[in-house]
Amino acid sequence: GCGSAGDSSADTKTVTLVSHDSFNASKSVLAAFEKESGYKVKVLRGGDAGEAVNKAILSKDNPQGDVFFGIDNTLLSRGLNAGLFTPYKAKGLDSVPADLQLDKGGHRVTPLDYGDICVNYDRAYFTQHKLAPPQTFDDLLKPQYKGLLVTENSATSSPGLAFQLGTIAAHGEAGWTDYWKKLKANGVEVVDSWEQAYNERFSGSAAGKGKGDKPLVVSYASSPPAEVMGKNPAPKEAPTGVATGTCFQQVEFGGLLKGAKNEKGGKALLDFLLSKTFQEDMPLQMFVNPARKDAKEPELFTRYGARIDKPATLAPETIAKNRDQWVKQWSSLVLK
Amino acid sequence: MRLGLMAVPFVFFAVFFAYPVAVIVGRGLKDGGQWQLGRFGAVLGDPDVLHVLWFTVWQAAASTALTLLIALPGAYVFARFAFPGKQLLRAVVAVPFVLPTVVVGSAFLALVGRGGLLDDLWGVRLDTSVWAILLAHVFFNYAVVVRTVGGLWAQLDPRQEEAARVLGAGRFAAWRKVTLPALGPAVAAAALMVFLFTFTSFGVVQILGGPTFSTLEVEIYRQTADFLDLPTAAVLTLIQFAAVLGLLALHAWTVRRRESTLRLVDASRTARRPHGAGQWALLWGTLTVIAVLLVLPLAVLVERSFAGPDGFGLVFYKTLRDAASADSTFAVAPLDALWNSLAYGAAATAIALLVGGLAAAALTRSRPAAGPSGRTPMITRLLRGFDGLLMLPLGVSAVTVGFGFLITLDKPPLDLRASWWLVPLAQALVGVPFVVRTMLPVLRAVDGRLREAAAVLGASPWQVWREVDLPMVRRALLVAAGFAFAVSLGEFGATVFIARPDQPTLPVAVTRLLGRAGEFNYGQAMALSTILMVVCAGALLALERIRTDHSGEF
Amino acid sequence: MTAQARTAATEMLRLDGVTVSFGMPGTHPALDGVDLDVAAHEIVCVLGPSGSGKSTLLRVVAGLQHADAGAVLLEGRDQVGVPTHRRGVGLMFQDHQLFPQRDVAGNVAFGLRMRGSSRGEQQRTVTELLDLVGLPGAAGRAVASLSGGEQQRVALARALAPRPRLLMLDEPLGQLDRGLRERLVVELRRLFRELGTTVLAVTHDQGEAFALADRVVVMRDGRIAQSGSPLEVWQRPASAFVARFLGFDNVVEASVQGESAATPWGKVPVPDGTPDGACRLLVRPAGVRLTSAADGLPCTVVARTFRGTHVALLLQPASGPQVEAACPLHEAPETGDRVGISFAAEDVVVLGDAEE
Amino acid sequence: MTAQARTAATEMLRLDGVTVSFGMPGTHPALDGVDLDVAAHEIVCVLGPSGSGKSTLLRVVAGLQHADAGAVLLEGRDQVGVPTHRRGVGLMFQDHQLFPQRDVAGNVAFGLRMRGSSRGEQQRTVTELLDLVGLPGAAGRAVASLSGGEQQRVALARALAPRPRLLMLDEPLGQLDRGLRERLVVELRRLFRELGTTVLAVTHDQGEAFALADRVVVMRDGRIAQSGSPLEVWQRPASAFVARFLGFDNVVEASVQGESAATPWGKVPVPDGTPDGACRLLVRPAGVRLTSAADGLPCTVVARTFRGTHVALLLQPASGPQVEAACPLHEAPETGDRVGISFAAEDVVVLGDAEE
Ligand SMILES: Nc1ncnc2c1ncn2[C@@H]1O[C@H](COP(=O)(O)OP(=O)(O)OP(=O)(O)O)[C@@H](O)[C@H]1O
Ligand SMILES: Nc1ncnc2c1ncn2[C@@H]1O[C@H](COP(=O)(O)OP(=O)(O)OP(=O)(O)O)[C@@H](O)[C@H]1O
Ligand SMILES: Cc1ncc(C[n+]2csc(CCO)c2C)c(N)n1
Ligand SMILES: [Mg+2]
Ligand SMILES: [Mg+2]
Repeated sequence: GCGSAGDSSADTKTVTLVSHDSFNASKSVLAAFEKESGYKVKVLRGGDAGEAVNKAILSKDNPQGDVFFGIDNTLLSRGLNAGLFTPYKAKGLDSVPADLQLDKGGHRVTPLDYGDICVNYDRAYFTQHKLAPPQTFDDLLKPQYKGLLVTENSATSSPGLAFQLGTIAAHGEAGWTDYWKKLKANGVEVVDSWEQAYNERFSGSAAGKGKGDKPLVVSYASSPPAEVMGKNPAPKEAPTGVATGTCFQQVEFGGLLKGAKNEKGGKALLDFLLSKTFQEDMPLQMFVNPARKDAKEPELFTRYGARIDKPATLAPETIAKNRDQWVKQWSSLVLK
Repeated sequence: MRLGLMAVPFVFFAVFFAYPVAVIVGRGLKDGGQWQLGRFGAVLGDPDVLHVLWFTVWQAAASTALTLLIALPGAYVFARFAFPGKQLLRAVVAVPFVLPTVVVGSAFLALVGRGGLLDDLWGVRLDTSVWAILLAHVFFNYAVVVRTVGGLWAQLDPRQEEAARVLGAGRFAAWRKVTLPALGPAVAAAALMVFLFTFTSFGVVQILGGPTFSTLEVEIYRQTADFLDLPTAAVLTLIQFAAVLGLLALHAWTVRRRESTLRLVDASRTARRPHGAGQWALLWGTLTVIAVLLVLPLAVLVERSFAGPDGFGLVFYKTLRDAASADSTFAVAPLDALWNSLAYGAAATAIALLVGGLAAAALTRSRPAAGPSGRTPMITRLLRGFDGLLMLPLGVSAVTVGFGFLITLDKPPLDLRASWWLVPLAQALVGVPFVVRTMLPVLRAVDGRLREAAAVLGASPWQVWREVDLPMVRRALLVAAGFAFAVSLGEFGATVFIARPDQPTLPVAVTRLLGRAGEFNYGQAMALSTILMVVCAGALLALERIRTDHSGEF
Repeated sequence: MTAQARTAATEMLRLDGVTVSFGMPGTHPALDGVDLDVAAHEIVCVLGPSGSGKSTLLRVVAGLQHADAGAVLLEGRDQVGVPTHRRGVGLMFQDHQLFPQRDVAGNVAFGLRMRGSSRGEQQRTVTELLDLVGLPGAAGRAVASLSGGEQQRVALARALAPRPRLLMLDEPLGQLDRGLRERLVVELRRLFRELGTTVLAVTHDQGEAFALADRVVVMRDGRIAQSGSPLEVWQRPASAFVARFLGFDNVVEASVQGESAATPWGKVPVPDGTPDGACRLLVRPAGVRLTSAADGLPCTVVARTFRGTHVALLLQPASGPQVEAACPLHEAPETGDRVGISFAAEDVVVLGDAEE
Repeated sequence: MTAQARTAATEMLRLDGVTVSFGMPGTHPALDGVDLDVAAHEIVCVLGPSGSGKSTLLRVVAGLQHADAGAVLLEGRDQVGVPTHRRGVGLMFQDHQLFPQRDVAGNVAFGLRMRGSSRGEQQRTVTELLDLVGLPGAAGRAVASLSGGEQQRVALARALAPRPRLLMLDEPLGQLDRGLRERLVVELRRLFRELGTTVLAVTHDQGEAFALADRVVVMRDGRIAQSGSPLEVWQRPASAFVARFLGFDNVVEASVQGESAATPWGKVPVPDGTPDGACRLLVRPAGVRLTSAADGLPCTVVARTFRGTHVALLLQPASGPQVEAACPLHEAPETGDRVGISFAAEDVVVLGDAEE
C-alpha cells in the first residue's frame, strides 16, 4: 500500500542496504544473517554504480537506508567529501590487505571486494589467426592488433573510465594523451556501453558470436569465468582470456550511512558483509574478488579466471581531482 | 465544474511533476543560497552544447517527418480497410513501444549494423549513421501515428470524401483537401508526441548513434547521473524545457486554427475490403513496411531467444525458469517480473486514464460554444495553458524526474520513495499526455449538437459524457489505454530508478541480464524480451476485443 | 391566487422579449424581442422563411442557446439557470443528430433510458413508435444505413419516446413524401391530443402547418409577423409579407372608396365595412375569375404551371403588376392566350399597414 | 453509325438493369433492375416514398455505390471502373455534407478549385451563386453557423459551381420555404436551359417535380413504377400505387360497361373508349361534385381539412370506401353535414391492372 514501505526503515527490526543494480547475494546466505541477527534485510538498488552513489549523496539528509554497498575507488572521494558515512570499524577488517584499505585512518568506508577491468580477448580468433594475444597497454598499439579493440565511452560507462584511468596510471598524467592518440590511430572503436561492446561487438562473447567482429574488448577480469558459467560439461578453458597487463583495479567499499535509522543493525550488516560467509558467496554472485585474504575463491575463478599481479591503481583523491577534466580531454581526443 | 474536473489532474501534475522537477532544477541553479545564473552563459556558450542542441532538434524533426511519411499510409490502411488479421497486426505494431531500448538497439544492429542482414545482402551498414537512429525512431513510433490518427480516421464520415469526389477531386486530392484537414488535430497530436519522444531519445541514440551523436537527454543524464553536475544539468533541463514549450505553443497554435467539429460515424462501418489495384498495392505496401521495419527486428529477438548453444530449442526459457529457483537474488523469476510489470502497468494505466480522462473532459468543455466569439474567458485561457503543460513530462528527462522524486517525495505525508505506488505514478506521468493527446482530437471533433440532443432527451451532463462522448471516444480511449499500458510495460528510465529491487519489471530484468557476461544471461534476456513482446501484444489484443465487443446496447 | 400563478396553470410556455444576437456585423438579431405564449395542450406551428430564427427559437426554449435578453417561462417558472435536461422539454433537431454509434432502437430508447424506464417498457415503446413512423423491424439497424427519410422518422420517434410535456419539432416531416406525411400528421395530432402534449413545431410547409396546428406563428427576420389560427392567418394575412410568404403574390396598392378600391388593375370589389383610404389589397388566386377577354380586365397568359390539383396562371394585364390566377386543368387557357379577369370580393383581403 | 453510337449522341445517361442489394435479410433490394434513360439537356425528377431507392440511384450513377448487377452508361460509355471524379457528374447530397473546416466560399468554390479554375473565376462564381440562392454576403461565414435552409442552399450552390454535364440533386430544396423554393425552381430551370445541363433530381415534393421536370420517374421499392411527363403521370397514373402516391385516395374496384362503371359508390361515368371489364378507377377529388343530399350519392362529411387553396373533405357514403373531395372554402360544408356527390367523367382515370 501507499507509503507502507517508506516508514519501515524506522523500524529497528529491518536493516536497509542501499546499493547499485549489480548487488547480488545468495538468498540462503542473507537468510542465515537474518536468522542469526534477528534483522530483516531490505535491499534497495538504485541504478548503475555512479547513479547509486549520486542518489545517495542527493538524499543524504534523509537517507534511504542504513548501509551503502558499492562505492568504488573512482567515486570514493565524492562520497567521502559529501560526508555520506559514519565511521565504523567493521569486524574482520584485519583480514583485508592493506592496499585495499583506502580510508585506513577514518574507517568511514570498508573495502568489501575488488575486481579488475582488463582487455579480454577471443581465444578462437587468436588461435585461428596464429597470433599471440596482447598482454600490456603498449601491446595494444602494435600494428598486428590494428582495428581489433573495442572499448567503452569514458563519459558514459564505468569500465570505459576505468580503462582510461588504467592508461593514465601506466603512462602518467603527461603521457596518456599521447598513448590514446596512438591507440586511436591503431583503430580503437568506442561504443557507449559495456553491454554494447561486449554483447554486440566482441566476437568472443556467446552473445556476440556471429555478429561481433572485435576480438579484443575492455571488460572485467571475471568475464571469462562468467562465459563458462552454466556450461555443461565444463570446458577445458574459457573461450576468452584476459590481457593481464592492461588491468585497472576497482575496489568496492561499503559504509554506514550518516543519519541511518537503524545504526545498530547497519553495523551488524556491515560486519556481515565482511564476514567469511558473505565474502565467499560474493564471487559467483557479483563476479568480483572478495576483499578478505582468507576467503576461498570458487573453483570457477581459480580454474578459468586470471591472476592479476600488478594492476594499475590511482589514489582516489587524484581521481576525484582530475576525473571530469580527464574525461573531457579524452572525449575531445578520441570521439571528435 | 470545469475547475472541478481539473482539480485531480492539476494536483497530480503539481505534486508528481512540477514540484520535484522545480526542486531538482532549483537545487542545481541555487548553489549555496546563490542563484547561479552565470551558468547559463557558460553552458550556452559551449559550442559542444550548441551542437548537441542542434542535433537533438533536427534529428527529432527528421524522425517525426519520416515517421509521419511512413505511418500515415498505415493509419489509412488500418482505418479504412478490412483484412484478416488486422487486429493482431494493430497490436503487433505497438510492441516496439514496450521494448527496452537496449534490446531494440541490439535487434536493429543485427539488421543494419556490421554483419547484419543488410550488410550480408548488400554490404550496407547504417550503424553509427543517422539513418539507423531515424529508422529506429520510426520503429518505435509507427504505432503512435497509426493508432492515434487511425483511431479518428476510422470514425470520419466517408461521405465527406465522397462529396469531394463528386466535385471532381481525385482520391488523393479528396484526401488532402477534406480528410487531412479533418485529421489535422490528430496528426498534429501524433506528430507532437513523436517529436517529443525523439527529442528526448536516449537509448536509441546511445546505441545506434555511437558516442558521436548525442542528444540533450543524453547530456542531462550524463551530467546528473554520472557527474552529479546539477547546475549544468539544470541549465540543460531548462533549455530542453524552453524548446518543448516553444514546440507546444506552435502545436497549440496550429491545432486551434484547425479544430472543428466533424461528422463522426461508427468506426465499425467504415472499413471495407480493398477495392482496385491501387488499394491492394497500398495494403501490401503497408504490410511490407510493417514486416520489414517492425516485424523483422522483433523476429531477430525471437530467433535469438531460441538459438541455444546446441541449436534451436527452449533452453533459455528453461534456464530462465530454473534460474528463478536458484539460490541467488540475481535471478528473477520471469513470472514474478511479468506479474510486477502487469501490476505496475494496470495501476499506471488506471492513473493515466483517470487523470488524463478528467483533463481531456475539462479541456473539451473549455472550448467556447459555437457562437459569439471574441471573448475568451480567463478560465478558458488558463485551461489552454494547462493543456500544454500536461505535455511537459514527455519533454523532460526521466532522470530529472527520478532525482526530483528522490529529494522531494521523502517527507511525510509524501514519503513515497520506497512506496510501490511511486512507480505507476511516475509511469503515469508519461501516460497522461498520451491519454490527453489521443482523446482530445476526438472529443473536440464530436459535434456539440449531439450532446445537446442527449440533453433534450433528459441526459444530465454526466450522462451526456457517458452516453455520447464516451462511445465516440471509446476507440481513442482504448488506444490511449493501450499506450499508457505499453508505456508502463516498457518504461525503463524512471522505473529502474525507483522500482523496488525485489519487484523488478520485465525490462529491468532484461537489462540486468544483459549487463552480465555469459551466454545464458544473454539468451535469457532475449527470452524475457520475447515474453514481454507476447504479453504486450496479448494485452493490446485484449483491449481491441473490448473495443469491438460492444453492440446494440439499449 | 396571483395573476402569475393563474396564467401558469393554463400556460405551458411564455417567451418575454427574447432576443438572440449572434453578433454578425450587418445582420439583424436571430431573435428580436420575441413574445410568445403557448397554452398547455396547444399545438403551435412556427412558419417562416429560411433564416428567420425558427430553430433559434426552439433552441432558446430548450436552454441550448443563451438569450441575450428576455425570459423563458415554462409553466410559469423562469428557466434562467435551469439546465436543458431539467426543463422537461423535448426537441427534434432539424438535422436529426442521431447517435451514430447506436442502432435505431438505441436511439429511440435513449430518452427512456435517461429516465430510467425498464427494459420492457423501452422495448415496447420502441416497437410502438417504429410502427407509428412506418419503420417496423428497423430496431436493429445502424442509423448510417438508413435513407434520409428513414433517419428523419427515427429522429421523430426518438423525440416522441420520452413524452415530454413540451415537445418541439424542427421540420419533423420535411424529408417525407406526401402520403406518409399526411398520415403522420393525422396520427401525431391524435397522439398529442391523447397524451395532452404541448407542441411547438417548425415547418416550412404551410399545408402541414395548417393540418397540424391549433395556431400558427409566422416569423420574419427574428420577429413574429403574425400569430393566429390557421384559418385566420390564411384568410386575413396581417401584412404583405405574410401574404407573400403564404404564396399570394397578388398584392397591390389600393385606394378604397365605398364598396370597391381603385388599383392598378382597375376597380376591385372589397369586403363590406372596409374603411376608405389607401391600403394594400391581396386578391387570392382563387378570387381571380377568368372571363372572355372582352368582359373583364384584358390580360395575356404569360406562364402556366401545372400544380397537380390545379393550374397556376400568370397573367399580364395591359398595365399594372402581373396577376396570378388558379383554374382547373380542363378550363385552363394556353400560354399566349388572351383572357379577361374579374375579381371576387370574398377573395379580396385588406392587408395591414404599409409594413413591407 | 451504329445504333449504340447514335443513341449516345442524344443520351446522357442510361441505366441498364441496375441492381443494388445491401444484403439485409428479409428486405427487397434497394434498386431492383432499374432501367432509365436520360436524354442530354433533359431534367428528370425522381419521386418516390421514403426508402424507395432514390438516393441509392444517384449514388450508383456517381460511382459511389457499387451496383451488384447492371450497367451505368454516360454518353454511351460504360462507367464500370471509372472513378467518381472522372465521371463528370455532380451530386448534391441529401444531408449536404458540407465541409465543416471550410467557410461558405470555400465550400462553393471547392469544385472549381479541383478543376484548377483561376481565383478570379472562383470568386466570381461564388458571388453569383450565393446571389442566386439568396445568400449574398455569406461567403465568409462558417457553415456551422448557418440555419438548416441556408446550409441547403450552400450545398446547392456548391453542386452548381463546377457546372457538371450531369447534375444530380438529392432533395435540393426540401428545407426551403415555398416562396424561395418557387423562385429557385424558376431560376434553376432557366440556368439549366442556358447551360444545357442534364439534371436528375430527387424530390418528395410533387409540386416541385412538376414545376421543374421535363419528365418524372416514380419509384417504388427499388423499381420504377412509372415514368413520363408530369402531366401524363398526373393525369394517367399507371397504377393504384402511383395514384395513391400522388395523393389520390379515391381508388375503387370497378366493372366497366359502356360509358359507365359499376363501383361500390354506384355508377361512375368513365372516359370514352374505356374497354369493358374489371379494372380500378381513380376519381380525382376535383371530380367529386357536391350536390344536395337528395340529388347524388348521399354522404356524411367525416373530416374537413383546410388546405390553403381549398378545403379537403372526407365523405362517408352509406356503403363503400370513403371519398375525398375538394371544394372552395366558401362552399365547404361542415363536419357532420349530409351532402350528395356526383362524379365528373373528365376526372375519372382508369388505372392499369391489378398491381398493388
Ligand atoms: N448503406 C446501407 N446499408 C443498408 N441499407 C441501406 C443502405 N443505404 C440505403 N439502404 C436502404 O436502401 C433503401 C433505399 O435507400 P435510399 O437512401 O436510396 O432511399 P431514398 O429513396 O433516398 O429514401 P429517402 O427519401 O428517405 O431519402 C432503404 O430501405 C435504405 O434503408
Ligand atoms: N451559431 C450561429 N452563429 C451565427 N449565426 C447563426 C448561428 N445560428 C444561426 N445563425 C443565424 O441566425 C439566423 C436564424 O437561424 P435559424 O437557424 O434560427 O433559422 P431558421 O429559421 O431555423 O432557418 P431554416 O429554416 O433555414 O432552418 C440565420 O440567419 C442564421 O444564419
Ligand atoms: C525515441 C523513442 N524511444 C523510446 C520510445 C518508446 N517509449 C516511449 S515512452 C516509453 C516509456 C519511457 O518513457 C518508451 C519505452 C519511443 N517511442 N521513442
Ligand atoms: Mg432551422
Ligand atoms: Mg434519400
